Amino acid sequence: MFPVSFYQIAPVIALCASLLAVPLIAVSGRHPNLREFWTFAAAALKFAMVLSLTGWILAGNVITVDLINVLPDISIQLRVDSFGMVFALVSSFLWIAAALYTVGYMRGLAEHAQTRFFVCFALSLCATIGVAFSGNLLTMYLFYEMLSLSTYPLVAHHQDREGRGGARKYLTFLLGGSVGMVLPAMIILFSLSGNLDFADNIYGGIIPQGTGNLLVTILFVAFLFGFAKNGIMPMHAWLPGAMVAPTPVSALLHAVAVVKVGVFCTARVMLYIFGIDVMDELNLGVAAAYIVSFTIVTASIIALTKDNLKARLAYSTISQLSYIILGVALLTPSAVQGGLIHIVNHAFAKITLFFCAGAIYVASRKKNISEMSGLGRVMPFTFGAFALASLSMIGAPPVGGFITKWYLLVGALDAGQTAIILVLLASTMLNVAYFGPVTYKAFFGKPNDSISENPKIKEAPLIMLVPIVAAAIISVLLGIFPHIMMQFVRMVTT
Amino acid sequence: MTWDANLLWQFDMLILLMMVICAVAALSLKGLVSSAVVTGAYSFFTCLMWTHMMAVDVAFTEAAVGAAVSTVIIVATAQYINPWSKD
Amino acid sequence: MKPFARIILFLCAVMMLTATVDLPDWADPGSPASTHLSPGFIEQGYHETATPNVVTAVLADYRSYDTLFESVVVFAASLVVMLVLRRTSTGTSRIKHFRPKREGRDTILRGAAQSIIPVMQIFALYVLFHGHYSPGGGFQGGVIFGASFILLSLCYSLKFAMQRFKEKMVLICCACGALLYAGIGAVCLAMGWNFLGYAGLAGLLGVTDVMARSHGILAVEAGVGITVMAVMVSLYYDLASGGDMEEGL
Amino acid sequence: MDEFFFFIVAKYNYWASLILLFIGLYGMIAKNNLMKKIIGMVIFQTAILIFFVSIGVKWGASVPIIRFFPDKQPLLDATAYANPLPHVLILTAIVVGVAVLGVALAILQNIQRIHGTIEEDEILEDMRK
Amino acid sequence: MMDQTPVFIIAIPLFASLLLTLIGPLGPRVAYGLLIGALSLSLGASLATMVRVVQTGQAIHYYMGDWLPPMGIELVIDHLSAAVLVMIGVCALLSGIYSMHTAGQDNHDRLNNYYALFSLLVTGLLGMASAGDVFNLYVLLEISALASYGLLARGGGKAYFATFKYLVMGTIGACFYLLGVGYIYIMTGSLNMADLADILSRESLQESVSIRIGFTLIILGIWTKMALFPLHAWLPNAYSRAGTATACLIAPLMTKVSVYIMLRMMFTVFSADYIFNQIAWSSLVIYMASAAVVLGMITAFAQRDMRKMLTYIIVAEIGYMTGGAWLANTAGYTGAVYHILADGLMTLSLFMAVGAIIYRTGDTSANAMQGIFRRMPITAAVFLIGAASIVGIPPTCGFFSKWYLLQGAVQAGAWIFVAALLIAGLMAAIIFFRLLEAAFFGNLDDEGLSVGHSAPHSGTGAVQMREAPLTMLVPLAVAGAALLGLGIYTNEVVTYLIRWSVPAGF
Repeated sequence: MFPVSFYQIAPVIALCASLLAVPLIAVSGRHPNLREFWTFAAAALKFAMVLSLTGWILAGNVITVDLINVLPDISIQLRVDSFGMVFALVSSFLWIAAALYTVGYMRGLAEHAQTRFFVCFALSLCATIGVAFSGNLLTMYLFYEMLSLSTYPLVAHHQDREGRGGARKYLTFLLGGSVGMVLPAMIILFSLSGNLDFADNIYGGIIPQGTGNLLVTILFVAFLFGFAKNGIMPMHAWLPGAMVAPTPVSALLHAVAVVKVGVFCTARVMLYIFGIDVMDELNLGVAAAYIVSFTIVTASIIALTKDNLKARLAYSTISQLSYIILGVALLTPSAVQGGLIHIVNHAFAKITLFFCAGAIYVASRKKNISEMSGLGRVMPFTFGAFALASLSMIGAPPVGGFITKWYLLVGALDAGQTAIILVLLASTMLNVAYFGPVTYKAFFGKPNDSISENPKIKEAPLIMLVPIVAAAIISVLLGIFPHIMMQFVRMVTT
Repeated sequence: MTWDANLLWQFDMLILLMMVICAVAALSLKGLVSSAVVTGAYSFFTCLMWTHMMAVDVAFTEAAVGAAVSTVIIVATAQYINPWSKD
Repeated sequence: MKPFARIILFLCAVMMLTATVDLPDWADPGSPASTHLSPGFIEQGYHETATPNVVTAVLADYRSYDTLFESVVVFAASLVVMLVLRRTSTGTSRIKHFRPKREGRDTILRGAAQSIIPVMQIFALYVLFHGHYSPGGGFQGGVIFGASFILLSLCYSLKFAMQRFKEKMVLICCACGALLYAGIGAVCLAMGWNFLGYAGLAGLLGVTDVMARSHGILAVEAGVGITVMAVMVSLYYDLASGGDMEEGL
Repeated sequence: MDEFFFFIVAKYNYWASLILLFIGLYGMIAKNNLMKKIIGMVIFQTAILIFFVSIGVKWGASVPIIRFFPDKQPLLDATAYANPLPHVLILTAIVVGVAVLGVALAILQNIQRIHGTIEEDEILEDMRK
Repeated sequence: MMDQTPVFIIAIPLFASLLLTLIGPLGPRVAYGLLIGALSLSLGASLATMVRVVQTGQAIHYYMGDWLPPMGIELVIDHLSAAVLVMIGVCALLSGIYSMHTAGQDNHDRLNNYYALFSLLVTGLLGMASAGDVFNLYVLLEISALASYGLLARGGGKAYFATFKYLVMGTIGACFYLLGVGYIYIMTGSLNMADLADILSRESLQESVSIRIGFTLIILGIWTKMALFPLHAWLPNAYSRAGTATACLIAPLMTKVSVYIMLRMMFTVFSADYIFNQIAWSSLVIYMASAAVVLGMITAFAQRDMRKMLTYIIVAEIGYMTGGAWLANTAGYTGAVYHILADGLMTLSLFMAVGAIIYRTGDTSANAMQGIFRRMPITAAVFLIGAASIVGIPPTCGFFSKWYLLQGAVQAGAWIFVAALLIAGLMAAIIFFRLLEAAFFGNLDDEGLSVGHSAPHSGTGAVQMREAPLTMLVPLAVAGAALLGLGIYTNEVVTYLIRWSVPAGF
């Protein structure tokens, strides 16, 4: 419905909306309201731009925009396709919700250095959209590195010993993975295939026929473990360490932006660089599936043992992320669709859970699950949303998570991988085991002495409740009307 | 005067021998002022060497610059620093 | 580290000594060096620059860019030594401790100096200005002139020599000699020829190109002479007195 | 025997310059006293100059100054004169050598003033204090 | 007038250095003005020359004294030397502007002589970059060496012994180079580079032992001047004890121009196939380069003094460039040349940033960086860009040079070099983020900030902003911007400048 030239500019505006907001936020440090206005304006503009692209992308065409041709044969290139749209829509929408929630959280706890916080927040969102819309591996690597650097100050926000220790571990893993494994793999790939642009469909990759199997496997392993943000087992240690950050950071970044970027990059490389045929022929898919299912199971078991609510949510994130890679690794169309739709479902569900954790902390200063028994009666809305989101995580029918589990199971059946089906069922049981008690104890458990006699504990402030409830409702709507997002995902696999 | 081998190569070898002796002496003498003076002698033999090789301009410069001035400044420095060297 | 260095040196020495076999025989007229460039200098040198002394011709005309930078090296040396050493005197300097006492044995030296130094300076000027026809030229003349001042300061005292050739003057001479040299190059540039192309002076001096080159060489040699003279004196002033210009060698 | 004799005569100049070169290099590297290093440097540079000038020597050649016949015609035969080019290079190299020597001696005097010694091991000890 | 620009590049700083000694009594401001004027004019001339070289597409030959090449000396400015000339001009001008405060402090009385040596060093470097004659290169090598001895010795105290060791090693290097030129001259009879190239390519000289010894001596001499790994002992002490302004001029330029000379000698005088077929050293050199990279970074990691750390990083960067040049393929060569430009700017911006921090805090150890982002935001930002560039984070130029080097190494199958480059990138990340963490957060944890935030307190603490003086800040900002600019314009630099100068043999 817009002229063609608009579609060339829209992705660039989407990318640079938060980049332009950065100087404005930095300048208006003195007066917080103006600063918050800039954040919201940028968030709204970004989401509007991404939304305006949906019509055009659904019509089936792909937009490529050349920003800077940096090297003689590669350039910083934006490419909007349905695969990228799914992720861009989710993260730009959730940025608005998170911005609202963060203002409440920051004002509630009167945090220090808020200007720096919002500047880095905007930068990391610009990087996320950059990764979603990247046209070739070099652009994706550039925005991947930008995201690592811009989220570093967020993780180390409290500037105390654990904050800086967590941030140091965060950076070591991410930079180590990207400079250590992704950079050489990218360069070897470039010297093999001459260009780094993603293929048009997910079947034929860009790796030339003649390359040796050993080299392709090495490249595959390097990319799989190089993108350390996807939290696959040996490279996951930074995620629990980064929980030391303020809750809005862990909410948006470690539920949506940072980890999803890792998974998105891995999926992008698996589908558009290697392609399903190559992975099938060298049964790389099966190998990846087993690695990832090991992550799913062990992460869920560790989550069981964690008493701290945020630590438990962190380990659940690690295992949920591996669902997405599992879906892609199974190579059958429905499994891939299941994996991709899980990006959306998990984003909305997990952000609700982290919002609730933040709200509980602001309202009652409680961090451990054992102290929260009976809190549900005092904070009904928070824990209601928590219950809905837990259902989505578990994969119960009315909520979004069920769609993922459904497509994954169908995909696993098509692929004939019985072992994977067992893993899926086992992990569902484990999900129930670590999410169930939290909600049950909150509503039906007897309130221990500190909650009953402390009248001051009441519902979280309204500005935090609105995003929590909205996110929970959307995750339910995703379960009831899945075709909204499924149409994008189906376009990927045709 | 032209350069022909039958007469002069013994003279040439003699100068080179003297140069090697002066060089070894300059490096092994303990007293720095004396080794400075021997370096001056070494430069004079180099100047002889140039004249013998028909490089007259070079000999002139070596005599003036190499032998005279550098010997003066080396001796000046040798007198400024500790006179005895350990090795 | 020391024995390790000795072994390597010995090995390199043996290796290079045996390799001299491949070098062309000594002093044979057919060697590459004697048949490629040098014949060109000798045959055309005289016709193009009218200077019999081919070395001065090559030094100041064919490769005058080299000699320009060589006089700049000498200028740089005096600048560095002055920057590194020059300081105001701090009372008891260490010189007195090591330097032999001078008890009044200067009368013979002074008598000889009075007669030698003027002759020496005239000879220096002769060497400088006869660089075309006889061995000698800018460097040699300059050094001998400088040596006369050093002789003066050796026989008399550093203070005595400094009254005649003040330190400020020395620095100005250093700079002016090199400036004269580079200035001539710039003049040739201004006259439309390339940098240091003395044929450009023909228009100025009203002589043929060849004679202009010859006069160009002479002017350049004068520039070099001034610089080298001033540098040798400045080196002596700084090094002999340890930088505080109190008491020379 | 005669042939071996000419072989020696033809090459001994190169051997002499190489021997001097390695004496100088040894002096610079292995000697502990800084003044001896400087003297080694002088010897090292002079050895290289010998190597250069021996390129310019020719049988039956005289000083590279053009000689004139009685009727003022210049004798322009290249084999009569030694090669002028190596001499030019050496003129430059000698003066550069003196310049570096001057700087080295100036720095040496300062080291003496500050550390009180010019033995390398004593200086390192003094620096560590 | 237009075709005289090559000589202006060198003549203007030369005249400036001669005049600077004469204008002593006019005061330091006039000296500073003359220096900056001369350097900017010379930069203008080299830019004009570069534009002309790029437009005409072939090298400019300028005959000194109107003598044709084999007889006289010529200046040869092709694409490679034009790029290096502009890099030298930019770095010299920026460090010239930067030097007002620190140089003024170091030598209050003889500032004009200091500036004379400053512009003499720049003249030597510019002359070397455009030299077309092998012996002329030696004389210019000596001039820049002599000027750098003088400038480094101005550091005082311990700097004298460090400069003495540098002088001894430098003289050994220069004399090896001279002896190498002697061996080549005795076998070929010519000194002009182009003339040498076609004589050496004759069949008879390909296998001759003396040419091989000549090449070995020249390369050994250049490696000593370049401080390649086994011969690098003199560099760290000499550069870290110099004055701030001196370090900012010498550190980015001296070693890079020596690398340029190595490339010039390897690919213009001795052809590429002579080096990679007759002299089959390339695998040995790549091991040396990898060792230089890894050990340079490890020793840099162990340093407490910031400037000592930066000097060891220079030693590692030299390993990058040498390895790239000896990979014997186009990508490696492009990486090496691009890294000369990138590393010049990186070292310049890092030394200037550290110099500004030392100028303000007076303490050279790593804890001078406490809370620098709040007190000196622009300096810290440039330090961050420099650090990102050395680690190799995309938008900066360090990433693209590492991109080409890695690509060349992969194509040449030099896996040791690939591993060394990656380890160096990670080590650099650790080194710099240890500093940046202190710079970013400072030692705020002693202000009792626990996670709980019981006591509310408003925005930034009471640390007042005390940025470096303006004459330091402007060059710093320009250097930081140049790092990003060079990164973004890699395509133009490679296609217009480097792609033309790739030697025939690859």
